[in-house]
Amino acid sequence: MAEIVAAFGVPHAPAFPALVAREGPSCEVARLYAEIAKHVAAVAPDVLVVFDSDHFNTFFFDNLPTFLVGVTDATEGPNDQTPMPHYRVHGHAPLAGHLRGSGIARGFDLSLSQDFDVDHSIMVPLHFLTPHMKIPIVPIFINGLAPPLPGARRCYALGEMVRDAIRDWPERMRVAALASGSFSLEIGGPKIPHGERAGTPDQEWTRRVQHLLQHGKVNDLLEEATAVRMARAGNIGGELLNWIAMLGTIGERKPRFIEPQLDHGHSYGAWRWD
Amino acid sequence: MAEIVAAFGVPHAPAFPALVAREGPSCEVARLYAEIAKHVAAVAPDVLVVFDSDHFNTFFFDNLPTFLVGVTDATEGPNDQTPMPHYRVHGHAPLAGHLRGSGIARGFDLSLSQDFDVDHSIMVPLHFLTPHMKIPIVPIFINGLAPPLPGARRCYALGEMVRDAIRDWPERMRVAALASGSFSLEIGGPKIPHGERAGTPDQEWTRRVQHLLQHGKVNDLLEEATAVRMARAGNIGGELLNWIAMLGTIGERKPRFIEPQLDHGHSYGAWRWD
Amino acid sequence: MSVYAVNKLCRDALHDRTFREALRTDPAAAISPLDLSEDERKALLTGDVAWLFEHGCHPFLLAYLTRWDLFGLTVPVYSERIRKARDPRDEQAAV
Amino acid sequence: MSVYAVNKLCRDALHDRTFREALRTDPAAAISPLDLSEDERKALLTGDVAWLFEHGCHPFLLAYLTRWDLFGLTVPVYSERIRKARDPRDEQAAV
Ligand SMILES: [Fe+3]
Ligand SMILES: [Fe+3]
Repeated sequence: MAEIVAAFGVPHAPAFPALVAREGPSCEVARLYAEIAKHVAAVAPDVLVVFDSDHFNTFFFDNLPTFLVGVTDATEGPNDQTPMPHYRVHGHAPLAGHLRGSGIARGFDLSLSQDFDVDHSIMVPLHFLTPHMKIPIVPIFINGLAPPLPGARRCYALGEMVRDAIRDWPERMRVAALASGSFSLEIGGPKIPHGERAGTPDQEWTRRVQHLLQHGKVNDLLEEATAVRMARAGNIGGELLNWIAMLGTIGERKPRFIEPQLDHGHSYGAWRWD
Repeated sequence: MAEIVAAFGVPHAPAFPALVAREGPSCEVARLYAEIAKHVAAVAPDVLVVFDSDHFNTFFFDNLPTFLVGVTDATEGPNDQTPMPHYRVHGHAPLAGHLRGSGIARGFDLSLSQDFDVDHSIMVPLHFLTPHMKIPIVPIFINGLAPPLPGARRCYALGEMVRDAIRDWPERMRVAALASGSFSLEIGGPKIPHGERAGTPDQEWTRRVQHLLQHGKVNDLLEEATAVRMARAGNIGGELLNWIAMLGTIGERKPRFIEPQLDHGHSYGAWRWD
Repeated sequence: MSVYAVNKLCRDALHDRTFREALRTDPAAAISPLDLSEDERKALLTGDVAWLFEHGCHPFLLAYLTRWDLFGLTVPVYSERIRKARDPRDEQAAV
Repeated sequence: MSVYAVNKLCRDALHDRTFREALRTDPAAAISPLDLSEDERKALLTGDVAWLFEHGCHPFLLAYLTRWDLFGLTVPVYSERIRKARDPRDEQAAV
């Protein structure tokens, strides 16, 4: 009887909190995040399922999950020295356990964590969208950084599974999905600009993803978001998989709002049908 | 061009090394392990793919994989104070990485570890089967202890994927699969015998699994090995999943040798077709 | 997740000799820093493994406690208590 | 896996302040206990991030080294060197 009532997608650059603190509410990042926050507030979900890629802060190569569900009553962060406030946020352990169990029953090989903190990729979005930290989260981690990455269709199917499992939840509950990540971003790799440590090497891909999202062309996105294509968009380009999993929870809908920052390699989107 | 040339299944009770050291080569455990060791020696595999369930020693609830491939040049153990020699054993990182990549491409959500030690469940079998520790291993961990467990058909499919991926390996290589685990075993749960801390509550299931293995009735095994049935056989009964994944690598063959220890809840088996 | 904390206590008893000694010499003090509910704390200190099992702690890990008779849990005591626990598997089987 | 050791070194530089200071004050001594090949050790000490990248180290983690100019890796130096690395993605794209 629970249901997905909305979905959101945002970037999570660790510089954003300090940037907005410095430049104020009129800067572009502040404006775009405020737009998405307005939609989150309007929908007022009971729980946020967050699709996210950790950056080797929570999980490392000694035990690196492809997919992992965080089943906990509380987590905190950022754990990676991002210059921003430190927050504690509730998890929804019963729903998280239900999603993991449903996934395993349907052939998803989901890792489990009952004890973890999170990095900027969850805390930056929450800082802007739910700074009161009153909405419990169910974090679902997708390996978007360390190839081989899971395929786009597999991530979409993960989202579909989450949608179905939420429908099976016995209580009334309004759930929103949140995707955290970039479409084109290279950090520390050969595609960075001269004199920089990071860049967005593939504005064409950002534009294409934005276009496909805007028009609800999910199948085209799944077709085009191959491992090779995402890798060409930057070594962090696999964070698109979080958006793709989020789309799996809502299907071929068009967003009510979506706006890119093309030269930053990402978009801000809100899907609502209320 | 690589191929699976044989498969083996054994139990791994932590008491076995000390038992055999005490009672000598004529005791039942020594005799049965020697029988399997003879088959391993006859086949002389280049690599052993080991399907195993860790016992919360290598992985814990802070990051508990459903399926994990160990991609390393070397590991060691036991890491759980089992009274037995401590060994270092080579891993075959390139093959392990290939198996993991193949699995991810085929929709298996495999965790990765590049740095881990192992508990008695790998070291007890190797102690008896390859005490020289000259054969590199590729450990594939399956959650057999902490419900919800992966399904029997999913584990079988994992084994089939491993078989297919080994066929795709570019070099000639003779690979054997090794399953480690019990069919009926309860440790510390309500089904233990009076005055004991462990027992084998389901001799009927052990007999049934032994029968199905002996006659190559893999499909019946997959049908009957439900989560409920395995749990009734004891809270460690999920270790059967390692045998089922091993069967996935060889299909519906009959073993050349298989003998149960019914009152211990397990069997010793060797599948060869040379 | 305080079930997590109990499971971890059991695991740490195996892997961390210093913690194990602390559990042996002064159990209440040893578990006082842990993130446990009052019920869990009481169940541990009275060796109520049936209650802990029924509330989700893993029996494989609980059984470690008998290796060093922690919380008064000798093997016979542990066995007697856990055998009386409500077992969800019996309920599943009855469905 | 000594690629693992290099990746871990980068991660530890972020998370472990003491280790980071050691890397800053005496890099050769700080990495001497690590399980590295001679080539890796040399590449690290000379800041040869192109070589490390080409041998499998993760660039996201290597880029941490510029935060504290470890191994002489200022951002301009890092950028110049990594941009000359052989990039497997270009080869994939060409196939
Ligand atoms: Fe990111
Ligand atoms: Fe076992």
